[in-house]
Amino acid sequence: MSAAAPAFLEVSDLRIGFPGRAGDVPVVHGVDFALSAGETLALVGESGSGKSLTALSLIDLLPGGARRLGGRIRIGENQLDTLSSNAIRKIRGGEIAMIFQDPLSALNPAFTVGRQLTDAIRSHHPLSRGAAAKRAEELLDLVGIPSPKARLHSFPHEMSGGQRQRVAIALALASGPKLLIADEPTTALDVTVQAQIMALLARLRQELGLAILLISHNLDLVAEICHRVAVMYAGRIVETNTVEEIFRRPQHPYTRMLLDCIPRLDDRPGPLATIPGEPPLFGKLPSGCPFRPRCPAAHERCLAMPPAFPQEAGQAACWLAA
Amino acid sequence: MNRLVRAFGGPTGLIGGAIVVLVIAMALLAPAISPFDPDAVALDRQLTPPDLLHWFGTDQSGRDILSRVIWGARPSLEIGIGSVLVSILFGLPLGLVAGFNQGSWVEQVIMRTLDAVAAIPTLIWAIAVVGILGVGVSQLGPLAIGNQTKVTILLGLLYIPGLARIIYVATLVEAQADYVAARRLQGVPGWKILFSDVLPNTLSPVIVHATLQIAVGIILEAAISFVGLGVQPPAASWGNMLAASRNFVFSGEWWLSVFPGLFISITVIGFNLMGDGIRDVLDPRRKLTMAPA
Amino acid sequence: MSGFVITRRMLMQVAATLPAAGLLTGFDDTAWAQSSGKTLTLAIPNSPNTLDPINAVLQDPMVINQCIFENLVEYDVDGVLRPQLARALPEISADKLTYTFDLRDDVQFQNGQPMTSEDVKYSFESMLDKKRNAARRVIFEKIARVETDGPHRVHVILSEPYAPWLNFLTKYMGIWPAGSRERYGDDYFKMKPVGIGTGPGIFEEWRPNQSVTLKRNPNYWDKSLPKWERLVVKFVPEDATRTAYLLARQADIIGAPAPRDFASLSKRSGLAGEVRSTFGGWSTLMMNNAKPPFDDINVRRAVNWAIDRQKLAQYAFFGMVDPCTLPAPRQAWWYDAEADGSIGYDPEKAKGFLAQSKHATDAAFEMTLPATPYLLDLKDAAVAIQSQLQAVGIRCTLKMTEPLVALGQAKKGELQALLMNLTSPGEPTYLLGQNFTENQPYSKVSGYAAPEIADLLKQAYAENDQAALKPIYAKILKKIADDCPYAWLGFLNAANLWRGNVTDFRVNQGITMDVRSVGLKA
Amino acid sequence: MLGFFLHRLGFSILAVLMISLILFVLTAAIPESPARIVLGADAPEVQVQQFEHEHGLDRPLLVRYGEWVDRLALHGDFGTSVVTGLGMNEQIAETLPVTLELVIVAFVFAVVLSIALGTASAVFENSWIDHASRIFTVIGVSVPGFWTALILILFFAIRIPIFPPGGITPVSEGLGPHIMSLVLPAFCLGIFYTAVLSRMTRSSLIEVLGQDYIRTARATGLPRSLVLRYALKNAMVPVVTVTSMSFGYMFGWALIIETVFNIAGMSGSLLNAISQRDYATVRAVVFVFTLIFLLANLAADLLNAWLNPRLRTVQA
Repeated sequence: MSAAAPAFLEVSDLRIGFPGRAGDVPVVHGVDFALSAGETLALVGESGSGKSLTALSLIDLLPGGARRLGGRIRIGENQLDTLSSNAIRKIRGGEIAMIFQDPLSALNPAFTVGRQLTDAIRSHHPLSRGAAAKRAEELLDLVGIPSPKARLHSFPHEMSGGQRQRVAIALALASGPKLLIADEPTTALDVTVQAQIMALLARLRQELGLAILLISHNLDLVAEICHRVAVMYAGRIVETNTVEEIFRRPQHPYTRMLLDCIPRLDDRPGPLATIPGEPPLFGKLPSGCPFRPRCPAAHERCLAMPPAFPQEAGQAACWLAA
Repeated sequence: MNRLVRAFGGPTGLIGGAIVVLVIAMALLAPAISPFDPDAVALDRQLTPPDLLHWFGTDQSGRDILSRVIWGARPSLEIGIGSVLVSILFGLPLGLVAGFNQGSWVEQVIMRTLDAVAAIPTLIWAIAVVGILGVGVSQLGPLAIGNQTKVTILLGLLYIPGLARIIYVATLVEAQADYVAARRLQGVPGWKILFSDVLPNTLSPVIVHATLQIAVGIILEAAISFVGLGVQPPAASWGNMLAASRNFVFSGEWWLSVFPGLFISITVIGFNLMGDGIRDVLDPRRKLTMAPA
Repeated sequence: MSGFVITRRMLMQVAATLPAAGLLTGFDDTAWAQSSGKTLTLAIPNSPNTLDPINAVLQDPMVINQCIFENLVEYDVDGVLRPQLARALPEISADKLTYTFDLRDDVQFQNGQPMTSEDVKYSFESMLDKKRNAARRVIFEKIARVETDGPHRVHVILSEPYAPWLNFLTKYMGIWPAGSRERYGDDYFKMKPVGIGTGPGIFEEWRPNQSVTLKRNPNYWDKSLPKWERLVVKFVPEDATRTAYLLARQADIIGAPAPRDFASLSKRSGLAGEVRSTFGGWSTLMMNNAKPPFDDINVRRAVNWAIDRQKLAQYAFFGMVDPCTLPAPRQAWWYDAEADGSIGYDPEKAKGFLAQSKHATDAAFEMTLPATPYLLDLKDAAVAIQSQLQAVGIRCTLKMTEPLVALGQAKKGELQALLMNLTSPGEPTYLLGQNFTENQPYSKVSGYAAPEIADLLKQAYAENDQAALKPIYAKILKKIADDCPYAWLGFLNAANLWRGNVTDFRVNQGITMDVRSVGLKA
Repeated sequence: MLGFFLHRLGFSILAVLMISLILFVLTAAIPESPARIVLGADAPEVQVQQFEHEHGLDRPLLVRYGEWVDRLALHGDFGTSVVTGLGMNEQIAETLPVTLELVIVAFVFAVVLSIALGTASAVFENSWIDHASRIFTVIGVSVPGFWTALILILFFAIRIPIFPPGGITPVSEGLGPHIMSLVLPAFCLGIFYTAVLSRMTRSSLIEVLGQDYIRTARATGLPRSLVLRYALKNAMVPVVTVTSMSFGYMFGWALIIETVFNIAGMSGSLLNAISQRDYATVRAVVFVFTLIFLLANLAADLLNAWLNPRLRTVQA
């Protein structure tokens, strides 16, 4: 990690759990990472790895029942865990914003795009309706929506998928956030549109100096715009490194297998590689290394927990990498 | 026990089911369990407050209110359940045929007609039509139709649109399922697919709707009897017992109005809880079925 | 929010009255109270079908047309005949055919036009006009003609002696200006008879099924009356609700109070009540003698002996009916103890009669009764009768029908039995004639017509003297007791409840309320 | 939007025509001639025929139906009751406002309370307020309003006389007494629908609150109240249909409640007409109720189109 600039976001020992019959069932087991302005970090993992929960916990939007069991989250000057929910609301959308997977369901079907944008803008800035509408128009322009003024009066269902995701991004930018969390922002889109959206995110990062936390299961996509990658498995970060290093020298067997799953143009035709087995269920982790049951390189040592979780680039939570 | 709870969609559903079973048992066993003849007049025992002999007291004719409440369950349930059966008898084929012939004129004719009939406010029409036909026995050709039958059929007819629409929607979904297309490709005739494949899959929402509709029907029966157009005295029904109790509100004979009302309420709560429970089991997505009337 | 403020205030008022209160207290200072000042408000069960006295059917709303229209003579609340628009009771010629009335000369119609003998002559002639088909024409049919004798004297000439006609005037007749029916049309009399009566109240407004309002007639001939500025007659069919109106001061006087509540309410402070026996209200089971099982006299006798009238009066009517076995109430001058005692309650005797009949094993019938109460609710009585008949082996099913419908069917002779309250103008001939002589409105209901009764009635029509009439009636009652065409339960009592500030009100033996001289204390 | 409106309006007009025909046949094709009702059962046949001719009762049913529709549609005139001789328009004008006021008060009460209850229940799902309101809704949909009315009269009008036990005190007697007299009837009429609607609001809102766009709204940092408004507008889509139908249905229950409280509204007109076998009035009253019901449904369609913009384009 480039230690020069102080990180804008710093997460340490973040633990998240669901309430169960016999106390809380932890699903995120102490996650640490940091992110600076203008930087893009990808959290990569299969569904159920805890990457989305980690992201949601940053803006205090954990779904039904889930709650933070411990750890610290610092955003800019603010220590999130010490703030009231009202103060968090100000930070949410103010300092951090988030875009989601399905742009259709992420936009309110009952309100026009303009209304949703101006409401968001006015929730953070004391602007008149007119001024907010002007700002909304600028935002739509910024995210590359043609004839933005007219589009203010459109309803989400009147737009294409790509346009909706652009609107969602505009909505996220409405308050001028410093950190943008993008949770699988392109999964629901056509392949051609996916690239456009990723390009847009890259451009915004540059133009606005945004820090972007990209949540994805798709390493390929990550390679296009990210600086660093953190690979999550079963509620833990198992490996962190720069994109280049991850692709060049994956340390963790899981990372390696993820990379094998990416289809390549230069590949010989043949069946795509898949990762055998299923990720472990919440609360039912195997003893020792959680990846042990699916790991092709597992041996006796793996019955014990790997010695360290990666605190620094290039480390991996694996006996093999230690 | 746990399985029983689950079958009723949770403890409240089970409570509802238990109430319904008890009320139906009470109605069926009325001759055995009612302590007195419900119609036995004993003028010198009139308006006795509840005591050890008459647990719910007696009415203005000295009739035992507990016995009348027990017997009064019969017309309530008969009308409540009977009207739903009538609506299923007509609504089921209509909804199935309309849903299975999506896009054809058959669907249009059936559904538009039902939509129009759905615009008939149930209670007002029930009251008006019974009022017009009269509360006496009506002669329809060779058939003599008593007032209770009249009310049952009438309510049943008025329920048809609601029920048919539910079946229609369920059929639409089923008819578009891949397996139906597959069966068609196999050359299975349409009616056969309709009855052997589609029908069983539409029954869940029907059962839920029917249970909740019975609850509504019991209240409607009471209301119609309350204005004197339903079950005719001296036969006991919860509705006409309430109607008669109105004359004793001022003089303070509370037991005349309290007990029949309580039994209506508990029975209807039973059917509602049971319906909710069954829905949770059979049809968990449709959380919004609710039959107002 | 103002509703909430009021609630609190009222709660405090209620709290203040609570210590003294059991049931039914605390009404005295409540803010929704309505009747005040000079508006007299009545609550009665039935809406009128018309305001035209010659077609009016129901007794209780007649209070309205009796305040609008008046007659030569009237039956007062005690059942005594007294002059109204005439100066005195008529002079009757020796042949009992000519009645001569001297009219008051100070009477004006409500439109200011003075009343003369021409108006009286016109009134009778228009009522008797066959084309008009007045419901009450039948009972005045024996009037041959009316002759004027100067502006203030009329002679009414009968075709045969018929004394009762005077008694029928109050309920079924009125005096209106000459030519008025042609000028305004009959619907005007029916719907909004403004200016055409001589009474103390001028028609103001009719809100269907709700109320009729009359305003004070400033030119009323009795200058001391009326004491009210407005008379509002509300139609409130439910017994309990009428009581509620009285308690909530939404009515000053109510008719037909709920029998069950009457005793306790009339003793309440701030309220008053009275029950009086009437001479004209039959509560009776009308049996169709032409249809089985009542085609056998022994079944009719069995029914008569099976009914426990005392018990019915006490438990089903709560004292609102005076039990009697024949159409003669105990208090009436034509009561005959011997005839009355010849029928009684004895189930064994009833069984005996039934056993002698041809329907000994299959005596069953359908009893029709009014679905909405007329004068007094009969449903509970019907249920009790049903069980009393059951006890002697006569099966009976109950069928509820609207009163007018039931009467219509009964008059066609279609019903087996009808349990009904019938009313008449407080004298015996009217109902007897209508029910038990040929070609009368009710003769098909019973299917029983005894020539002997017709003859006796004819004798009675020719008599004006009670002493002379009594033996005639004794014979009639004897005949009825022998033949048992109906089973009488008793005579209806008239009862009212009123608020303490009502003055000069008395319960009318003629059932219909008389409020012409009633006032209100401030 | 206009297309959608015309489509719904067209359907409503068709429905009115169809229902009115059923209604007319039901009320006009009764075997007993109104002439017999008016003139009495023993009136001579000649007189009956004359009466029928005078009132046009001897013409074919369809002709009479056409005439009835024509007079109603072009002049808004229900005509005069043959039986009572009273104009039906006046009678309706007299009684409808009473019923309308009762229903509207009860409706507003039910809608406001149910949205509040349903929202509280959904927002604080599984809290004590949710449990309490769910118990209330089950009881509310099960206990017949007219029984509640009897019990409330017994306790709050007679034992503790806070409210008048019957009738609506006219406004001329003061606004306070007028409002007091509306409390019990409106409560008894509204409580069932409060339960139905709050239950629907709750489940619909819970569903909506779980939607992605609500997460978005919260992620963009909208204030709680605004998030709730975003959710409610969507949650109301299914509720509105039932709400408006409830408005129509309430008129039916208003009949019963009016009977209990002896309120001189439309119920009196209908029940009296039934007992007098005045079928023309029955027809007029039922038609008015049906029309209100249809209008309420039409209003629901329009309101839904506003709440749910997708409907406007899809169905037009």
